[in-house]
Amino acid sequence: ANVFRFAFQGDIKSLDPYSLKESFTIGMHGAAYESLVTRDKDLNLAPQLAESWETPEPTRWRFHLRKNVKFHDGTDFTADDVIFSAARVRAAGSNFQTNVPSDAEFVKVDDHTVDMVLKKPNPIAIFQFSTWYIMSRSWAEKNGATAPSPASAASPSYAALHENGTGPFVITEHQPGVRTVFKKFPGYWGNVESNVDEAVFTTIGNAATRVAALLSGEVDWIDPVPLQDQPRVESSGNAVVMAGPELRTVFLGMDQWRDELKDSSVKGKNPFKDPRVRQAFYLAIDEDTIAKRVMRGQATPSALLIAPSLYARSGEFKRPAYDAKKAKALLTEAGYPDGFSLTMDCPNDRYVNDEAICQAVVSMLARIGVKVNLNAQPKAKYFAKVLAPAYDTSFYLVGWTPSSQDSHNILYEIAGCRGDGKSGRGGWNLGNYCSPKVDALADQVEGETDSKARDAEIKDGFDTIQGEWGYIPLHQQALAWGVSKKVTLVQRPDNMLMLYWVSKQP
Amino acid sequence: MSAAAPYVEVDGLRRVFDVSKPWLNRMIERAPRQTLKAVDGVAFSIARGETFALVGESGSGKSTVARMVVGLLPPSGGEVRITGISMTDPRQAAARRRLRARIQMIFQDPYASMNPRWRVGAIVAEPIRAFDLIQGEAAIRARVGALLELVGLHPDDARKYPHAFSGGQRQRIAIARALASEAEFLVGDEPTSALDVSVQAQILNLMRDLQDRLGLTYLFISHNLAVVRHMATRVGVMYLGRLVEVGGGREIFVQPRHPYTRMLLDAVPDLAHIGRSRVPVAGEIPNPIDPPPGCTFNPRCPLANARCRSEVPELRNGVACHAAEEGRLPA
Amino acid sequence: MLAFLLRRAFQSVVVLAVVGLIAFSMFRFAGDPVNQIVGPDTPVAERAEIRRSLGLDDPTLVQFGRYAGNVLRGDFGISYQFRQPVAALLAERMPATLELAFCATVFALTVGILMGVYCALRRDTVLAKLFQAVSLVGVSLPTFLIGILLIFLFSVTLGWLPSYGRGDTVRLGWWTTGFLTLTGLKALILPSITLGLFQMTLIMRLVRAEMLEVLRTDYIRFARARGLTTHAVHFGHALKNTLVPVITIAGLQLGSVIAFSIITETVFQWPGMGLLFVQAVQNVDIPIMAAYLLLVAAIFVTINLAVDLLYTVVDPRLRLSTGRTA
Amino acid sequence: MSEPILSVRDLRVAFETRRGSLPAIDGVSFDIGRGEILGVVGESGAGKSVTGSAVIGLLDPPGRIVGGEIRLGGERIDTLPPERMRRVRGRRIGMIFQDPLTSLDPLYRVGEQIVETIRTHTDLSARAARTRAIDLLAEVGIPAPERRIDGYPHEFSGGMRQRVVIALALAAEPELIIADEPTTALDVSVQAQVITLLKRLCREHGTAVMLVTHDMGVIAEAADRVAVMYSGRIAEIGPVEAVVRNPRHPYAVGLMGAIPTLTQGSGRLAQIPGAMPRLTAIPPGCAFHPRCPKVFGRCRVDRPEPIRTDAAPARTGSDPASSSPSAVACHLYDPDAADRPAPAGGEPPVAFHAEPLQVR
Amino acid sequence: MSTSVDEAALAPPLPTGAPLAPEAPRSGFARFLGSDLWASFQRSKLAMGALAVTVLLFGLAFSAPWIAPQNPYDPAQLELINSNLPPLWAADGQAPFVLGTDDQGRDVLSAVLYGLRLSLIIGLLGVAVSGTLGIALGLVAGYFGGIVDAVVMRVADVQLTFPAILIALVVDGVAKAAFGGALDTNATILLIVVSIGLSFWVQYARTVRSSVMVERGKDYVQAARLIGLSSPVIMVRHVLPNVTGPVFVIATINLALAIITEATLSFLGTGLPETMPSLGTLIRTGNRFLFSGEWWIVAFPGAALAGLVLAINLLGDWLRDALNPKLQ
Ligand SMILES: Nc1ncnc2c1ncn2[C@@H]1O[C@H](COP(=O)(O)OP(=O)(O)OP(=O)(O)O)[C@@H](O)[C@H]1O
Ligand SMILES: Nc1ncnc2c1ncn2[C@@H]1O[C@H](COP(=O)(O)OP(=O)(O)OP(=O)(O)O)[C@@H](O)[C@H]1O
Ligand SMILES: [Mg+2]
Ligand SMILES: [Mg+2]
Repeated sequence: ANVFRFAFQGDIKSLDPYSLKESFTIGMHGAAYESLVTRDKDLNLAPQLAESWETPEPTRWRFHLRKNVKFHDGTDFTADDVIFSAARVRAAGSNFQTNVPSDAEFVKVDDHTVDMVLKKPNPIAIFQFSTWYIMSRSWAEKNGATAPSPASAASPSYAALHENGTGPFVITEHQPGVRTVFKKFPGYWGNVESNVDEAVFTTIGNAATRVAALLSGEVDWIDPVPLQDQPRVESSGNAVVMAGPELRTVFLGMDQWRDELKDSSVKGKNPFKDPRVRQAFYLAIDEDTIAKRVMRGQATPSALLIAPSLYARSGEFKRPAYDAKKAKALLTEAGYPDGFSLTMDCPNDRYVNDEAICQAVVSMLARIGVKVNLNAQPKAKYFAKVLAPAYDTSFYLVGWTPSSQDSHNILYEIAGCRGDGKSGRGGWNLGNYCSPKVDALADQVEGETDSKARDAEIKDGFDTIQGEWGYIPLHQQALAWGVSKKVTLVQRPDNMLMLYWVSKQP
Repeated sequence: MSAAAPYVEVDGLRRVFDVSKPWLNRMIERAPRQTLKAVDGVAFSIARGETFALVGESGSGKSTVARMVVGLLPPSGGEVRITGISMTDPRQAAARRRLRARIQMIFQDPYASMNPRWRVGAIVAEPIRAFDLIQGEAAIRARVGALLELVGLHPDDARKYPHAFSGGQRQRIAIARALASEAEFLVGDEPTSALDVSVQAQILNLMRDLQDRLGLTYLFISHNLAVVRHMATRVGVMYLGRLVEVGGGREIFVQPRHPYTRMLLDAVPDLAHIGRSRVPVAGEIPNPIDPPPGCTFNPRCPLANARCRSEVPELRNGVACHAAEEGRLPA
Repeated sequence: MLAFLLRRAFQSVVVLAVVGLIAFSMFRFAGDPVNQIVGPDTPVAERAEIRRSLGLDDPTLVQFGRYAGNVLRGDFGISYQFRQPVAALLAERMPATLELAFCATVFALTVGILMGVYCALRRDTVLAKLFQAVSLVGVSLPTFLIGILLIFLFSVTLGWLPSYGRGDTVRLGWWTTGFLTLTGLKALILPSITLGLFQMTLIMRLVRAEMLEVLRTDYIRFARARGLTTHAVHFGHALKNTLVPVITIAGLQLGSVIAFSIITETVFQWPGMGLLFVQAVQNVDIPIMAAYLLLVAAIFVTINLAVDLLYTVVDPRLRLSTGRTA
Repeated sequence: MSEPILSVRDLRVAFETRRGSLPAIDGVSFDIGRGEILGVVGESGAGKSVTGSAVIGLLDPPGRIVGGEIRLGGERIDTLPPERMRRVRGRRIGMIFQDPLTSLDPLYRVGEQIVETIRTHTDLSARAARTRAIDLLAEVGIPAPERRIDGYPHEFSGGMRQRVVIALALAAEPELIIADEPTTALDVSVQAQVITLLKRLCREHGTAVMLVTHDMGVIAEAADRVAVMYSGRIAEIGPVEAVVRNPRHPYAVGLMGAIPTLTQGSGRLAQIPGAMPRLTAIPPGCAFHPRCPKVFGRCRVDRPEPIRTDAAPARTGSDPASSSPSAVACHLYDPDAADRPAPAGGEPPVAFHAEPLQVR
Repeated sequence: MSTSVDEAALAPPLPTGAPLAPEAPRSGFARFLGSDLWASFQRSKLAMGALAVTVLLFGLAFSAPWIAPQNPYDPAQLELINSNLPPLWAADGQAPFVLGTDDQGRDVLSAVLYGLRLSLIIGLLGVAVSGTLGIALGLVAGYFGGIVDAVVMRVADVQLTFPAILIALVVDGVAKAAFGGALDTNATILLIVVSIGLSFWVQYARTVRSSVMVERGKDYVQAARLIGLSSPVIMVRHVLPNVTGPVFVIATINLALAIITEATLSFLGTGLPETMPSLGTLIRTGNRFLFSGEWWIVAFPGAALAGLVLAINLLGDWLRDALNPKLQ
């Protein structure tokens, strides 16, 4: 059998396709599960379980479902499954609630036709459908998996350990944290590009071990290849580094919400509420050097919170030049001639060289007198600290890929005012940067169907953020897959490995 | 002190050790609680200036008696009185504290009886400081020097550590320490059995000289009958925790009455009898946990009869033996 | 013997109970477990409901009692990270760790004893000195560095041995074994050496020291005086006596091999309990941590008991439990 | 006297230590005849055990023989290769150590240890060896040997253990037994039993014995001849009667006087002042001279050689010890020594005074 | 009756064998120089070498702030431009970075010196904590015996169940979860020290306890009891000094172990932050550059750690042999 072995630094945490929104896991689910609408090798929307769709009215989307599709348990795929999945994906406990518009109502027209009825027009309503996988209603009901695994469950969810999709691969073995085995599904409806009979996934957390496994030919694919090891992989002769721009933008956020900064030498006020301080921070960070040294040239410095490929007019934005002197002056002007101290939160196993970036930031800020106490932690602890409900951070680093591949997501999730927490906006606006203007623009953009006007509104929004120094964008990191020369596959900028595009010389 | 009031009186002294297995074992194996009568009803007295010796085979309870006499081990029964002061009576605690300084012990292994990390000067001075006998460092040092000279060492030796001395010298230091606290009663538990004969002679002579000069009273323990013969004014013979014969030094050695005493004396090789084979007595000392009934010596005794196997003989006229009482002793 | 076993069993239960209590009280100190269970966007009311349903509002002792009861029934709770019963997770990972620990121990014991005996018998040879020096280097470098250097040498540069994982395993009931396949056996080599190196050094030094002591004893002199062959003296008498104290230490070490395996497992991505534990620590997955600690304690206690029994097999003096041994 | 079983000539043993080479044995010569028991006495550290170990070839490193020769039944054994020497041990020379508890391997049954020894030296089958082991145990007076043979050493009492050790030493019927303080750890009553046993067995088997001990009493009872050692040399050697009743060497005189006896009353003991020198500081000349009451000029310079005292004067050049059972190493008895204080007569030339501690 | 020596005119001392050279009073150090320990030390070239290395490394570590070219803990001194420079002697080496720089432009030499200092401080403090705890508990257990002893020893058994890293991991994990980001570097150091202290005390306690039980039965303790000294006084004045030898040996070996443990914790991600690296942190960081050819980032800290631990171990070994009377 032609076996493809691959290793990732993290794990496929759960097989339930609605439980965790994480690129690699979603990609892996994509081998076994399928969605109505998928994205092709260039990230364009493409039909999958829906052979075609149309919008008879602006608020009605009609999907014509593919016939003769079978789930892995042998049952047929029908409109009931779509309606069931639409309900399940928006149920409590799902991590993908926003993938399907919350106001959408799904109506069965016949066994192979489904309508989605919206309350108001939405041009991007199906943009996130590619990661909404369709599950079998009968299977879920039979196995008590009709709801996404609830957090407080005292017994494990069946769906977390078992899979029943329509995709080209069947997951025959899944040991959480250890290995997962995919086998070709003989009853698949379509033709599969992949010539792989079996794919074995292993988690290898330790970077050195992971690289060693690739170099010694024990695995055919690894992700990520640490930046410093890329030359070595390239020169090894049996593997190459597939590098490419990633959609994720890495940026720094500042707490503009609390009245007194946590864990800081400044008492009684919050320096970040002063735009001059934010500007000083922005100007003090020499992103070019970070990209060159820390990222070894494998990063694109960015002036925006979105990747250039996702926004047509991104070329119009420029990063203000590094200027430590001016930064220092701004600080003095703001009343901090001797700087101040604060704590920075940073993950150390989430993004490429994340901790090293933070360290570089710390030493650059030290030069304008700002003493940063760096608190670098594994992602699990980091996110538990900085995300809702505590938002326990003063200064932090995160990376963001708009799941809709669209700028609205940035204006809404990253730059939207959190308010009292009920606005729904700003879920990832950890420092609560807040500009009513941006909120208004985001609403406008959501309903705007004219793409030119839409782009202008977006530009207005981004200009506002930059003008108020709301965030400090750093760069788009590069993807770095280590791939055996025996293997051909497709690397999409969303960093998902799709098994059905993998081929290996036997 | 009149001759009627002995210096040391030991009365019905008993000591029982619990040697049972742990509780759980006893429960499971249904084994009873086991006790070992190390000392069983021992009584004797020592007059001032006298040397009383205890002899007996290993395990007969000599050391246990000694440790009870000096108060290192509480007796299970009976009493020890020294100059009339009880070593156990709580009402006489204050008097006993004063008495402490006058009772000292010399141990078998002189090296083990000294803290190897202490200098000889500190070792000898320790009782002086503990009992607060002399004030002032200089005075203490002078006294230590004098004590070392007394036992035949040089005052400068006070600066050395015990390991720098030979066995005999160490035992001298131990004696100097015992004397440091104005002791008048010394208990020696085999004080020379770790030493060579020639060194033993030095120490035995020293002990006797000190006794003559300072009027010391000794309780002297040894398993070497010849040494006991040399040192003792009176001798007690112990067997399995009991005193089987007590008497004046000469008496015991010239006219032993108890068969055990006779056996012991017969077993001693003597320079006087070159080439003579001894008549070894059969058997070894029985297990003290499970002693034979009646007279504990009966399994090894050539004179044992039915009474000996059932009835424990009392110590009368200095001997605890049915045969002696019944006049069955051969000449 | 029965009494001995009973007493030890009782002590073991006490030890386990204490470990359990410690493990349990970590729930208290590690903060609110609910935060570890739910996502960031869970409303306060739902959190309270979860807390109530998990019984976290009860007094500590009640919680401990319930926990102990659950543990006795084999229920160790649900992992926060994996949302799966901890018992199942550990059971799945246990064969990997035990096989690794077994191989590492066998390696440490055989090589350690051989080298120790050699160093004691030929204490002044160059080779003996070399063994001692090299063994010290083994304890002077952190295990993880040794592991990575081994990978670098044997996997990447020479390409002889795998760098991660267990290779192919065969399932025998619930147990998975790597002993039955070639890849499985090869995969065991590097991790076993890495894990066993430290213990090997200890055992070697212990054997050497003990053997030197034993060689000085009277019964060895007497054995020589009886004209026994050198071989009989060294291996029949000296080594056997040396092993008595070595067994205890080796037993203690065996327990720590299992605990130490967390580092080796991390380096070699060995899918065992140690790896699970490290992830649990990083993710504050307390049910896993607690269960792992309990399990290690149980294994340790069992090994200790086995060592004590072995002891009595080797040393006849210990078979008599009466007070009258001379 | 016929050809001796053991013949030691001018034996020298040194310990190489960091403080230099220490001469533990310095020119020791003696013979033991067939069936003879030679007692070796002397203070602790005199070199008794080292002599025994040297004879059986078991000196602990860093000790080694640096001179002299040892012959067993005429054959030189100190130069034998290790493997051949091993076959001499146990087979031709047996050994008994002081402490019977520590002499036996605690992990093996008594029978296993005896059978092991027998089978190492003979071709007996395991069954035959076991039968022989039971016989041996019976011979040394262990009751119910067929049952006790399967016991472990710790199940035996001290006296019993020493009997087992003796049985082991006799297992291969050696010509010579070296007994290093075989009774020191035992009670007097048991001691008497063991010594009597040893004597009987040796007489019956014609085995020669080198009996090392502290205890003059034991020597007096058991030995035919006695060697008094001091600081690595033999001070005096001769028949027991002569040495005990009429010692000549001042050290032997002191030693005999220091021994308390049952018959003697409670007078003072004679005492030799001071202590034996350490190996690191052996005085020049006669090692005993700093303690000797009869010391004279030559003692401080010249080391005294053994002088025959029983038969014809030894100055004829013949080896003093080979044919003569008696010798003393003291200048007092050297007819050539002009300045010696008193002639050697029938009376002991020296006497130690049991002087009381003087009170000034 | 009293023996007054003043009035008792004494005979001249009996001859006592070899004449006693009157010893001049000497200081403790002079005594050490004259002792067997020192003599055995002088004979052992290995021990001397080990001591030289140890002293050198201690010296370097504790003078780091004065001799290091850079303060690697001060972020303002790090220039990203200088990152990943090889050692001076390599082709691209650059002054003043003698041993090269790491990925943050940190001077490796300075980092090693400061890291050494931090590792040593943790090791020494860890040993101090575990030693104090262990000796105290061992004394109490050995002295009081009975139920106290049983309790202490059962606790020790439980403790033995968990090797150092497990305890450290758990303590660290729980503390971090409890205090979150509030832990600064000093608190982290304290945490590691406490973890090490908690996991290493058993050995001391067991050793001290068994020594105390042996010493307690010795005649010199009986002699002291006879004088009427109270048991605590006897324990402290008589027994304690006699158990220091083995304790010292354990302490040496444990110092080495503690340093390794800290390094291992670093590897598992619970050690010191990368901004304030110990040797362990440096090795963990440098590990990442092992395959990429930037060997100097791991090699020099690794060599420093191995050298230090090896030297201390050798010293401990020698000490163990030298203090073992049976081996002399
Ligand atoms: N602490 C103890 N616990 C249990 N049994 C003891 C204890 N101390 C002494 N014994 C027992 O008491 C008996 C008498 O012991 P003791 O030490 O008094 O004998 P001894 O006559 O001094 O013997 P030795 O000549 O060997 O010194 C022995 O059987 C001994 O085993
Ligand atoms: N292994 C050794 N290293 C150094 N010196 C030694 C060694 N063994 C013995 N000696 C020395 O050799 C001398 C003779 O020792 P030996 O054991 O023969 O004395 P001994 O007469 O048997 O004394 P004891 O009566 O105490 O057994 C002693 O001074 C002793 O210190
Ligand atoms: Mg006694
Ligand atoms: Mg000897």
